[in-house]
Amino acid sequence: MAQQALLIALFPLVAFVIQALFGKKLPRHGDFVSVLAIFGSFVVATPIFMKLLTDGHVFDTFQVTWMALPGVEAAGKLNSAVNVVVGVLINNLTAIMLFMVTLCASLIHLFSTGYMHGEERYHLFFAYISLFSAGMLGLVLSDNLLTFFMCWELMGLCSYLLIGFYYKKPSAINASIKAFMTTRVGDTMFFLGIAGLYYVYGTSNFMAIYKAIESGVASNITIAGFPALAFIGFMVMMGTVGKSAQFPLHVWLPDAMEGPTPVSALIHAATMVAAGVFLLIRMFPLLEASHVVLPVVAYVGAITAFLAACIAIVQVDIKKVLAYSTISQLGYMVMGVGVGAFAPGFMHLVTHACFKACLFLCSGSVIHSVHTQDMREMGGLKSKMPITFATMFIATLAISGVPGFSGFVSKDRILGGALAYSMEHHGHYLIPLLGFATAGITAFYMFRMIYMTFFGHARDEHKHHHAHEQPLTMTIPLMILAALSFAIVFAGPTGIESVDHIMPVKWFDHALEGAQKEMGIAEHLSPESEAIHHHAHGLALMLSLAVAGLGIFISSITYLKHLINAESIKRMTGPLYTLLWNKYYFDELYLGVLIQKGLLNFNRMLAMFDDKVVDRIFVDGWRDITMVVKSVIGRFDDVVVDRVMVDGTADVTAGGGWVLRQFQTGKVQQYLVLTMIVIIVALFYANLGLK
Amino acid sequence: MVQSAQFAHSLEGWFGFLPLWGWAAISAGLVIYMLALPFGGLATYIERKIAADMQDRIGPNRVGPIGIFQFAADAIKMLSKEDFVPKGGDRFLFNLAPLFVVVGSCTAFAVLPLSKYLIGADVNIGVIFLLAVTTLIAPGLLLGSWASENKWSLLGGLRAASQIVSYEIPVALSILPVVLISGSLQIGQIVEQQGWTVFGENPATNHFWNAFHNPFTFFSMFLLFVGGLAETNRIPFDLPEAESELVSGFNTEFSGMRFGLYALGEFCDVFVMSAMVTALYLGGWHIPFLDIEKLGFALPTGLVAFIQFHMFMIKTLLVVFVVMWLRWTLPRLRVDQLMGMCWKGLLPLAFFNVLGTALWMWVFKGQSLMQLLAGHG
Amino acid sequence: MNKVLLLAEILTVASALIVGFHPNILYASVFLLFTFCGVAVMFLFAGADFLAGAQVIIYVGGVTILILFAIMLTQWLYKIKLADIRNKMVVPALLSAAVGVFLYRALHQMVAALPPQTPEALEKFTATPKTAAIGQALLGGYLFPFEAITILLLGAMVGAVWLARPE
Amino acid sequence: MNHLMQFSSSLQGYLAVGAILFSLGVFCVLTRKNAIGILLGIELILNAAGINFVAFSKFRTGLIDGQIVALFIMLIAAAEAAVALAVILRFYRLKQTIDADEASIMRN
Repeated sequence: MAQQALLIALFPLVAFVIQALFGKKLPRHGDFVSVLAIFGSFVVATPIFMKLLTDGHVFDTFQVTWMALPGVEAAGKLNSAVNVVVGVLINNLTAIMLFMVTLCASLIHLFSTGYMHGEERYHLFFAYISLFSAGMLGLVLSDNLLTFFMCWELMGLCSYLLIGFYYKKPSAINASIKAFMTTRVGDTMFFLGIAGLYYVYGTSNFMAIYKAIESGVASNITIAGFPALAFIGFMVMMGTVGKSAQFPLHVWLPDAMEGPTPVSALIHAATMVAAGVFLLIRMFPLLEASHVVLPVVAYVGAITAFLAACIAIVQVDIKKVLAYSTISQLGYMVMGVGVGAFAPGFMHLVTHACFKACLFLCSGSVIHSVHTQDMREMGGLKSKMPITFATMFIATLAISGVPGFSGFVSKDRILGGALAYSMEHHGHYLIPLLGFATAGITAFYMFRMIYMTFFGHARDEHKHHHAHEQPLTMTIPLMILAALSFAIVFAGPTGIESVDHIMPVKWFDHALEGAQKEMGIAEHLSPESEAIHHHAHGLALMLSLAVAGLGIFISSITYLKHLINAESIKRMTGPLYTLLWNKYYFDELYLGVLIQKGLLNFNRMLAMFDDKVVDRIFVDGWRDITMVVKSVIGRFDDVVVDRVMVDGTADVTAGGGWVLRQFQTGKVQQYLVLTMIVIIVALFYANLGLK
Repeated sequence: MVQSAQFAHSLEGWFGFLPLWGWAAISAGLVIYMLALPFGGLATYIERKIAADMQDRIGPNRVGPIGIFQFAADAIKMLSKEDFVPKGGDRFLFNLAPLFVVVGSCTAFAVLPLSKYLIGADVNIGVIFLLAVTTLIAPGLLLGSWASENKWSLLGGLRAASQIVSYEIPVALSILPVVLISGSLQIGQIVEQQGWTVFGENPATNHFWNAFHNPFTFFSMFLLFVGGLAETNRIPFDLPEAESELVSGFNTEFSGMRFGLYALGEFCDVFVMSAMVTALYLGGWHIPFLDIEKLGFALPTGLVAFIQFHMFMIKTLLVVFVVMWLRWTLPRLRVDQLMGMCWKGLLPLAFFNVLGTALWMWVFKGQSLMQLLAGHG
Repeated sequence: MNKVLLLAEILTVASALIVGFHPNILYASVFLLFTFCGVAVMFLFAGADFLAGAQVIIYVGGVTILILFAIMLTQWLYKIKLADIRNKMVVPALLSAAVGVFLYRALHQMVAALPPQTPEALEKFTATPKTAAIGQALLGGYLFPFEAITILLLGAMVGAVWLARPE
Repeated sequence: MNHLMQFSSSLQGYLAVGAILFSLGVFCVLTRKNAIGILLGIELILNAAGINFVAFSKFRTGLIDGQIVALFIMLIAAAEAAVALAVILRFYRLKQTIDADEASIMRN
């Protein structure tokens, strides 16, 4: 199974090669190659997922030795093998991820054939997203951090290429560079983390790491004075922070919306940014074992969720709203992992991928239709684009946490976990507080978006007039993704556990339980914490319903009924609004303070060192020494080599040549005469000798 | 198995009671008068008759019944002409040159297998001997043309020599498949191996005619034929004596008996070439599918030789007929076309055939198509 | 004890003398042809049957024709003198005669160092066909020289074509 | 006469013919002004060498190696003739003569 699973990643890779080399020459610029490839991946991934559904459990690995490294000695002495072994790991998480990613990617590929139709560099677009799909699927399939990291970087590259896809727009280029450089910070740290892992365990294989952590090996090793596990955990978390756009490295994701909308949907909502969370989930045992990292993760997630949600309120660009909501939701997932709500976190990853992809594609549909991203120029599109409206509305309900939709299930569980965490560890009240606040704000700004886009009167008559529903290739993906946004897919008809006892859907929970068992983090709750959890979940249900309802209500009276004037609130909260509008001045902080004040000065210092010390002393000094040596050697060369040896040789040769030239008459026969005389003499002596 | 060296030694044995030149003269005379001269003479008559038929004329019909003695009349006319050497020409070479041609083509008769029992000398390098002695023709044409002190002659001679030298390569390469198959250069043995009888057993070495040994030899036969045609300066390769350009080419200045020798040499060469095709590819003296020595009753050896001789002659004359037929069918080539055809057409094809035959020999363990069909081995 | 061989040797030497002394280069090359033929017969009696055939094909059919071509191309078309032998012939004659004599004497004395073959062995050697043996030797022990010579021939052919090409 | 015949079919006879051909070849090369004439002499020399090889092959070693060397000599002679004649034609085009003494641009 694991070997066949390799095909899943190989199909898009082959499609990439074909597209990159021959795409332009193929009919339709070869889009069908990419689409067929990703559908092929989907077809291969489906049986694995089906096996999970029927058996409740899948597990398979397949490994090859990539290279044999001499002398790698693990500090923890767990694995003294020096071979770098890479391979494929198929377990419950992988199966779900593979299915989700291939499904989303297939639908988005299909959507793209309509959305990108007629674009310049159409074939390259498909080449890039094929390569991206290969990277993402390879990452999911990896059974070790090394190939995981390689795929991770591959995705980063594709993200960079695709954000800058409209390379004629300066903003797109800047955004792509910003995204690449920002994630680089996290990636570097992540790589340090992998190096640390090799140092400690001598392996990066997930299963080996789980086993090692379970057996408690290397829990007291330190790296540079820090406990090794904490160091590694923190570095891995930084990788996530970069990739999943968490505070404080979240600044690149909104700008990444410069890319084509399908890219935003696929890479910057559904898959790549979720890869960071997936990393956290894969490394969860290590984070847990390090004790100190998980709370940090939880705080980072909570703060990110809240800050991003707040910014989303004031955004007027439909994609920016979705971008901030993505950051916010990612924050939820990270927070979920941080508070130990591992399963809900992963569940939110999957549900979010579906509804966020749907939202982005819907926004793409809208943008494609009205040719603007500014919500202030939209409005009243409900009748013009019924399918888009319906699907987007369903997805919005899901993200807002309305019962009966997928988002509610996962978010409610995360919030419940957060609440339980704070109740168990007294003092961490900020985490659930921020979580619930974010839930309310999310509902608010999502409905604000819906109202501004689809309801009310048309603010721009011209654009409204031209708006139209999109072709089937674009709407079918929307409908499928919207269908996946219902709670029944993951948990039950409503998503509320007490209600769903009547008609439970348990495959996801079972799968996650299996996965937790494999990773050695199966929960064995004590009776009192069981009680706390039960209590917390009940409370969380009430609270989340309440805040979601509140958010929707406020949004409705403000933007649907216009009972409250949004402008007056804006004026009322002047400084706060400005702060939010400027995204807490993060960009200015990074650019103005960190880079210009810090990094640039440091760079100048280095340049000065280079100029004054390296150039003056080393380079110029060497030059002076060389000059002295040169003059000595030059004299030697002139007198001894040139005069005596070279000229002398020439004179000798010329003299010899003069002597020999006397025989050089140019007459063949004379040469032969000489030859014959020599032969006669030789034969004469030969005759003498023979006698 | 008559070894070449033994042949030479046996010659010495014969020279016991006559001076060497006497035997040489007698044997040469015998060959020429018994075979070459009648053939050469008759060939001119036949050629004229065939030409007449093809052009819807009657042709020679005055001398003898249906003009059959025309060639004799021609010969008498030729012999009675003045022996003329052009002014400024080189008398010695002018006299010598026709002899080269006659010697070259007539010596080849020595190894032609007229029948199993009628072969001048079945030397073990027969094929090479055949190729070697016919090379004497080229210097003959070249020297004769030079000695004529005539520009047309010289151009014709140069053309003839370059043509012969060039086409010798495809010809030799077209013979090579046969050598590959039979594993011998001895013509008698090569012919012997082409026997095939439907009555009774066939020895494992015997396969049907080499032309039908495998597809490559089939094409090889045509290559040999075309190459031979060019070597004998026949139409469509008669550039050396192209009337419209060179008057009559290398033999422009020759008259009388010397011209007769040239003509004789040419016709003998055609016969030798046809006989070569017959012996190497068309089964020589074998009657197709019949071995007259294995009929169940013994025939006198003389009768066998007689029948085989006629079989050989029928085949050879059929090939000769094709040569004459082509003369009135095909237009003449240009010089560049001629050379291009040799180096760019025949030569690669000949190589292809050699390789193909080698491949066939390797794949089918030397069995011929006929043996495979008959299910031998 | 063979008249034919004696005749061939006489032919060889006589025509070689003409090659050496005849002032007309065309005659010299015609008699060179006879020398080649005589040498071929000598080969035949030395048991080199294949070599004799090759000698005729290569020298008569190839080299002589080439030489005649060259003579005619340069001397007929461009009226170059045919008779161009030098006047000073004493020194070359002495020199070459000395070389011949010394060479023969040296070889003659070397012969004594090698054991002679019995008459039966000589007879058998002469009677044995050599073609198959030469072929096997060329593709066996002499494979490398054989391949080298094929490359040499190819190079010579290409070089000759290149040299003689029109401007 | 009988003596001559015996000599002719012995090794010495072959060697004698070879030596005569060799010295005649040298003489030819030395006396001809014409480049083609020199080529004729060279062919004679090569033939002399071939005769010696073949003679030793029969009368002394009884192996065919001498014949193979003679064959190689033949092939080399053919290659040499082709190249030499091409050079001669080229030289003729350059100098309008084939006098070997004229080929002395590089003298001194």
